[in-house]
Amino acid sequence: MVNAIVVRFISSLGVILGSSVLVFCVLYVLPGDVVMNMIDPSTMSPEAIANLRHQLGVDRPFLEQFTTYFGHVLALDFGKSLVNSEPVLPKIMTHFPATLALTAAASLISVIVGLVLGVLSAIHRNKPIDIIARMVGLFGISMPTFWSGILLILLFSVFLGWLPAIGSSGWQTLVLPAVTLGMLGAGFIVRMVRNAMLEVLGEAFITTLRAKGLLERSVMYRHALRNALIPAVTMLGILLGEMLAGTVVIETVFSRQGIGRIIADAIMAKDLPVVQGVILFSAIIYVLVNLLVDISYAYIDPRVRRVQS
Amino acid sequence: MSALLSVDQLGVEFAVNRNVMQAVSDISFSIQAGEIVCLVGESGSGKSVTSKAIMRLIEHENGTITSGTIKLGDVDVTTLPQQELRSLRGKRIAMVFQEPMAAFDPVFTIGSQITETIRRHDRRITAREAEEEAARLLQRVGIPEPKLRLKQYPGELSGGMLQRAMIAMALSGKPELLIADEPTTALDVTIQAQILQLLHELRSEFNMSILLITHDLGVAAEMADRIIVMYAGQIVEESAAVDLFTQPRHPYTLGLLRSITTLDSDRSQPLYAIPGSIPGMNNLPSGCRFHPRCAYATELCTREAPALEEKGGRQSACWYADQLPELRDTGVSELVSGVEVRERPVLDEDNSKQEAVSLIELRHVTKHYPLKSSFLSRDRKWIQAVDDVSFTIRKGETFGLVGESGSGKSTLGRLLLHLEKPTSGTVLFENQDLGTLSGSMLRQQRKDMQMIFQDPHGSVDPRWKVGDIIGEPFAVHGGRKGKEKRESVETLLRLVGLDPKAYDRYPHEFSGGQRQRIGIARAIALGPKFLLADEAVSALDVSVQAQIINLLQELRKQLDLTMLFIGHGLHVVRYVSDRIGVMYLGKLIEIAPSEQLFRHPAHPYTRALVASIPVPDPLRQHSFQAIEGEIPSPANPPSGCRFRTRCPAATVRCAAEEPQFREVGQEHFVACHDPYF
Amino acid sequence: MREAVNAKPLWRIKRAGLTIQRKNLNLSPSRFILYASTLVVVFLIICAIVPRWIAPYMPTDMQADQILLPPGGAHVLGTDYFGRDVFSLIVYGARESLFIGFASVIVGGLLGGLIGAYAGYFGGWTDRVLMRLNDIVMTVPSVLLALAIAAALGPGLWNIILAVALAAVPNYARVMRGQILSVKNRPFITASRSIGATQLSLFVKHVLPNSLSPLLVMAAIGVGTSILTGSGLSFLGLGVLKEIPDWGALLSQGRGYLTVAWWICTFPGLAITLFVLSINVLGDELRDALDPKKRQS
Amino acid sequence: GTGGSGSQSASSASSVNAAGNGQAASGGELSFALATSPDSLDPHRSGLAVAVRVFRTIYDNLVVQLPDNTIKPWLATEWSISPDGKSYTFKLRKDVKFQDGTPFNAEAVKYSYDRILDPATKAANASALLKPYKSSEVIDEYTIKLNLESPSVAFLGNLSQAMLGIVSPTAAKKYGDQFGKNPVGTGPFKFVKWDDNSEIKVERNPDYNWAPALVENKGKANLDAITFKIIPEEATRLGSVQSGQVTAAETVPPQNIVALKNDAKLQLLQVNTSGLPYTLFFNQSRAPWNDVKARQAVQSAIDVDSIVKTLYLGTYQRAWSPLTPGIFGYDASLENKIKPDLDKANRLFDELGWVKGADGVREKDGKKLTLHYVDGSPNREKRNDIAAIVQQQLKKVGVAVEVEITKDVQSVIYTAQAYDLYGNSQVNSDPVALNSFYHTTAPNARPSLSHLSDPAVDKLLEQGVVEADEAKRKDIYKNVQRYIIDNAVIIPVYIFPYTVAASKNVNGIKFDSLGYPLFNDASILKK
Ligand SMILES: Nc1ncnc2c1ncn2[C@@H]1O[C@H](COP(=O)(O)OP(=O)(O)OP(=O)(O)O)[C@@H](O)[C@H]1O
Ligand SMILES: Nc1ncnc2c1ncn2[C@@H]1O[C@H](COP(=O)(O)OP(=O)(O)OP(=O)(O)O)[C@@H](O)[C@H]1O
Ligand SMILES: [Mg+2]
Ligand SMILES: [Mg+2]
Repeated sequence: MVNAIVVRFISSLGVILGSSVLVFCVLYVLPGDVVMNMIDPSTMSPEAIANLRHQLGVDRPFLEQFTTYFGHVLALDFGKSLVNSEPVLPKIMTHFPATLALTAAASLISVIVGLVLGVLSAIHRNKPIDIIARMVGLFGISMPTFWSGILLILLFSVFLGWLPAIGSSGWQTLVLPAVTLGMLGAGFIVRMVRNAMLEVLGEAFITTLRAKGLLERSVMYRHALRNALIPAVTMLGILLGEMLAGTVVIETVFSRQGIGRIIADAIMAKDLPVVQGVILFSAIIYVLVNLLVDISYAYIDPRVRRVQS
Repeated sequence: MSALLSVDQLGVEFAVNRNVMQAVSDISFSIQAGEIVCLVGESGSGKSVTSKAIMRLIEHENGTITSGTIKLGDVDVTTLPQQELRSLRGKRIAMVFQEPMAAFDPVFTIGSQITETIRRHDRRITAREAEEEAARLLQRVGIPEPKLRLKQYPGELSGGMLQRAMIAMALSGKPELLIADEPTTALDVTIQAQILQLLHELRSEFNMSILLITHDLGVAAEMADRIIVMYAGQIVEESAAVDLFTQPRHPYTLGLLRSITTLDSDRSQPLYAIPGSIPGMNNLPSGCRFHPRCAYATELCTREAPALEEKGGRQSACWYADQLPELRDTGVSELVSGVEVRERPVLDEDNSKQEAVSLIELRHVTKHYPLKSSFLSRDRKWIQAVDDVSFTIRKGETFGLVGESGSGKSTLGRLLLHLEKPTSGTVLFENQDLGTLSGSMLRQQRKDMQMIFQDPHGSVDPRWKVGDIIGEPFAVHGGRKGKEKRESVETLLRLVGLDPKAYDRYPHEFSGGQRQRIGIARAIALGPKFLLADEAVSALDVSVQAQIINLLQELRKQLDLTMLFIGHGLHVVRYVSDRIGVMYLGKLIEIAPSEQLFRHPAHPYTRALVASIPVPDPLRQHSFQAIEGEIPSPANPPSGCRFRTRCPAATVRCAAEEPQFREVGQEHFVACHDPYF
Repeated sequence: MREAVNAKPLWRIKRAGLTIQRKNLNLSPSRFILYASTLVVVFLIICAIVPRWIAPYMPTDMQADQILLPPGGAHVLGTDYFGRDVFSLIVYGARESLFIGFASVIVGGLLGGLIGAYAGYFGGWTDRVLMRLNDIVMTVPSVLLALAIAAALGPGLWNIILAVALAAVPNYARVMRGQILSVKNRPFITASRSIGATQLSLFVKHVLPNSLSPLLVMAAIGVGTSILTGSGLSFLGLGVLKEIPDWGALLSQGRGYLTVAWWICTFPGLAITLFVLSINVLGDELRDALDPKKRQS
Repeated sequence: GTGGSGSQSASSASSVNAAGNGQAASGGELSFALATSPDSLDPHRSGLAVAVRVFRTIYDNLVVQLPDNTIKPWLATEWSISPDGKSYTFKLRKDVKFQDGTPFNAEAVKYSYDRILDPATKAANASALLKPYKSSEVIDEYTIKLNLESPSVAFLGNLSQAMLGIVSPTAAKKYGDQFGKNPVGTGPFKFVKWDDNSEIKVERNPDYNWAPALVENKGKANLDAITFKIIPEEATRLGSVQSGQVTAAETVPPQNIVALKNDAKLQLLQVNTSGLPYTLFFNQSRAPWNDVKARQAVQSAIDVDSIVKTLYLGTYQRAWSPLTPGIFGYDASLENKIKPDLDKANRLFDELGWVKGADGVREKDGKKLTLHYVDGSPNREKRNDIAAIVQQQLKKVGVAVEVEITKDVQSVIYTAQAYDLYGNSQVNSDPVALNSFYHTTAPNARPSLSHLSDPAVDKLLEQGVVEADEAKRKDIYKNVQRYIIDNAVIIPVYIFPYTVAASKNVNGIKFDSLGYPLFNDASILKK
């Protein structure tokens, strides 16, 4: 088991390296350059600009830039921002906790809401509860987050004054953004859990459990749900990518710290070291979480454990 | 003596897409304490529904009990509040299901699932005590190392073991009534014998009543005190086992009994088959539900349904119950009038032996599958699915292949058709090495070798029309198109006994037996020389089985086919095959002419196999000659003779040395150091 | 015969062998939501094709003296800050929005589906390489990828579509591959192979049609998420400025007026939500109608 | 219509939020929501206006410019200019020290200005402002002489700009290129922390005693601390000041200004920025816009009044000249001179031979009359919306406007120069700012935004830089302004008012001549 995890991790490293290459290439072909984003070109002479560009090393040929870049990646050297020379790693480190908190809280909300609605909906299949639960889930999928976020701010901060609109310290500031982001995930999880539950409820062993005289509650939650969790957990692994991406918008709307905030700016400013750092980081997180998901399978589902060992 | 369970006028309905469907109606029967009652009948006849209704489990599947009462002792189960119902389930009535693998929750250990049941019904028991109790129960049902097994997950045990564990779990509440719904259907014959033996013992030990549901009359004959026959949601006959087998009082029972292929079935005669198929529950015929298939039906039968009436301690629902002939008196010809089967030719045995040329020859064919392994572990494990098998199939003969699940029969079949490449060894078809053929040549060659699959549902594309499915070979081999194709397909449909109108319909609109006919029509479309039938009738009901076998025999004669017939219903294989090969764990261990193999099995395994077959004759008191133990894993087979771990006659030599295949009689080969002979 | 035989195919996509049975559409009054969804989608499609028939004004009509009028009167859904009629904007915007939704799903679904199908069906090293690449792309969150692509290609309708589509490719590929893997070993595939069918015809005639339904459901969700991703790009300032804005752009432009003139962005928002909701309801229905299991029950 | 209907609070250059009904009290913490994040707090390095708002609390300059454009002492007590205008000698205050304890002296001034010249600093806008600075000489501890390459009348004014603030040499050396994250100046507040993308906190500098004439409170600030919160999303920024989570928030969108004025809890501060207004530049190197008639046709076809009224709901003033009203040399006579006149526009195009085709677009020699209008993203100050309206207005006279909204304005405008019309504005203190937009550029250098090349204009602009006589200088710039408008070189659109929504209990926030907020006098009333 431990071996399997190590192996998975090592093979993931390849994926992470691959994604850093991808990032480099994508950014390389991006038009515009970092220098133009640092200055007001109407006030600076072309020579000065060329000079600055040279200092930053963005005027060298592709291959040369790539090898330097890749060398740094291998050395785990995150480098400095081209725009303001700020070291990237500490920058990510300061932003990361807030993003982590946000995605974690949002995942939690997704999972709780998704599970509750999904289970209700499966148990009361085709009854009004089911239809309502599915609609709520779909609503989560179909509202642009920047819009639902602003609506939440207006309702809960401005009119009701219950929760802060902005900030990234304290649980109160986490509520609105996490709900906004969580609703998105919840929508997907509801669908997933509902289908999985329906499938499990059709399995023969459910009849066995009932035939043993078990309480309906324990049939549903102890047995059926645990079986249905597997696809839901998989979903969560995939959703995490979406959530990380969702932070770009959410963190802007709620003015939170977070890597979503830096990445959008950095991409547009072609601030390669920052973009690379963030993507590398989120790739690592993505890989780690999916690893975690795989490990948690083994806890939920012994069948998987056997294949791995 | 008052009955332990009495069911009276039970009717069950299901809500299906806002329609109601009456699944069973007017079900009345009772079970005495300590009695084994068998519920028999073909697929869809309502056996499971009846059994689930007894515990009111159908309520969870959109079903409702619409009429009648179910009484367990003095308790009226039909009106019991949920709370009390739950404490009755698993405590006074317990249940065992067909697929042991599917009946356990895969994500909990066996132990936790058993202790859960124990503690559900007796809150005072501590977790520890429950665990000890569970271990005791496992011990009782014959599972070695029970403590260890408790910690294992369902997926880690074999089917036979799981079924034992299931029985242990059912026993945990010390039930008065055990309902077993096809508890052995998914198991191999040798394991089936073990389980049936166990049930017998348990009955006498605990004085339990058992309601055993089966479609295998052999099983019923061996187990039952009393037998209830169901047809299309109703009971058609009920009587003591012996009476039922000797003097059936319903034409359906009579038909069922006659459809069974036994060791005594005359290979030169076509099998008896009840014509037609079971009606769907939503288009039942008027009057007696069996009348469209009944040779004795009269106008009365089409009008009015006969009630289940008691006569001389047995019940039957037939207007003419008394006039039915004795089973032993009936000539076949009288009964088969409804079926279109021609006589099967008597094989000219001398001829086939001397002159027959080989059509297919296997030389040291081996197939190893890699076992999924982690990246790091260097040594790859292999499943030895087929190991060094050589034999020949002669032109015109039917070669039977038997063996328990996982012994490599299907794999061998696939290798033979070159649907997979063997790991080593060669397959010759008409003396041509299939392994050397190019892709397109091989595809050409496929015209001559066709296959019929076990699963009539899975083997046809659900999105294709029947006509296109059967016509696919024409399309593939650039043959007939358009009208010509349609005509050919319609001819084929007629040939396999289907309505040509089926052309434009979809597979799901057909019953299992009909779908199998579709599969057969496709297989013979191009007039192949060789036909592989891999468990082609295993999934079908007895009455349909007989129809399909007759059809195959008929086609074989007409089209001059050579066949490889894989099956686990040994009587059926005996009936169709000229010679039979027996496989065990990837090895071919015995080949003999069909009669010879059954009369004088030379290998201990073959012998055990033959002995394990339940015989549908309650008079022939059976001593379960079950061989002990489980089939070892093909990834890690025993050294020497692979059967030695279960062989009653194993010696030291068997472990050390692999037995060679040798001839022990005319055409009779066996791989055993000291065969019975 | 055990199963009902009276179900007539409602329509057939003959090539793919996809058949939808009338009874599976499960038409009954309680399926109000289904009707409503169909109505919404049909209406919006009409809007997209012939907006002139429905919109009372030209969406480019900027009437400086009619800005920020609340709903009611001459302007059912009010006017925006340019003095344009919001209802007409939504009607005309349907074309772009639906186009973004459908086109990106078609592009992404086709590409992803093909990659997944190829990898799943042929296996071997191509499979490994493709799936590794897939993993790599998947580690980069889709919006970021879309962001980068949109930034790289510059704004423009097709670029947005491409950005959204490419970002979705790995998901489609993964689902498709999984489905192909499960279908390709079903007995009827072996059956056709044993007849001598070529790889290609097996793939096209059997494997593909039987693998499509999860992809269809995903596509239904995808239509919605594409529009949302598109609007997210508008929000981040990577959208396109067109004479007739799509819903995402309307929403994103109008969000600053939420407290002053709520109708400007609320109605386009509702249009998106309603559309996504409806298309998903239809998608689910389509899956049920295509599911052979459901067909048999 | 009559332009600049800004009859509200928008005063010319400086504005104070009137004290409420409470007493100014010492103490309290102000939170101020910024619309974007500063990239760096190194004044020499950052060129962003948002950064300047923070610089003003941390750094001081040698001189200060008052709303009437006069230059007054700040860190310098007095100064003299050499007759050739090429060297400036400053006497410095002796009681000043940096927030890190480093004494303020001539060395520090020299270090600061030389630092801007040093390429390693990667200075951007600061180096442009410092032009034509060459070197400096420390005369004694508190006297310094700055040498210029060439004379410049604007030089002194530029020294008042925050980007030429004086930095602590100790800190700048210590932190190197991380100085922007650890800023140290002599200002009224000292830097505490910067949570990236979240907030920047500064606290009162207790030793402060050298405030400029611009503010009343010459000593230390009233406020204990200021937290600049970074809230990019407009609705959120406004929501957080409405919900009381922050005390003040900058750049209130026009549509909310009206509503805010009726808000019992909030007050609105507004000040017009100075420099170049938001102006649409024709690219004169592209046909047909090299022809004055074509430009004039567009000038007459665009109804700027309608645009400004529709989009800014009367909260922004319309611009008439290449300069904003507050700045030195502004020519008020240009106001209300240009009126929308579609007939004239049509006539001019007809004269040029552009005739309307079937689709309503004018054509000539088989070529459609198109105008490539480039604007940046995001939709800052509703500039994209201006493009949308211009597109519709020009459609009426048969011009097909292609609008390109791009994140990467720099490449499109400065590298490819692929535009016919592009809008820009600049905050500045002196009309010399015109030079970089309208002066002919060197043959190998990048052309100006207008691509204007007229020796007469060049000459005027060159004179403007050196002309010491105020009256003459004014005339020079008036001529330039008239020339630019008469030749339709540009279309001025609006003057950007810097707006702040603040809680009613805040008072004393002031603005400098460029419209940047000053917090020396600010205080929060305790209720
Ligand atoms: N949950 C259900 N919903 C609807 N119909 C059902 C349900 N369960 C059973 N039926 C129908 O009731 C009839 C009897 O089914 P039942 O399972 O009792 O047959 P069976 O005799 O056990 O057959 P088999 O040998 O195949 O197990 C069948 O027509 C079946 O389709
Ligand atoms: N494609 C495959 N990959 C790996 N292992 C396989 C594969 N096919 C078969 N096996 C293994 O090979 C062994 C023989 O399988 P096979 O299906 O030939 O048995 P069988 O005799 O047909 O059994 P049954 O009666 O259950 O059909 C089994 O252990 C099976 O798990
Ligand atoms: Mg059953
Ligand atoms: Mg098999």
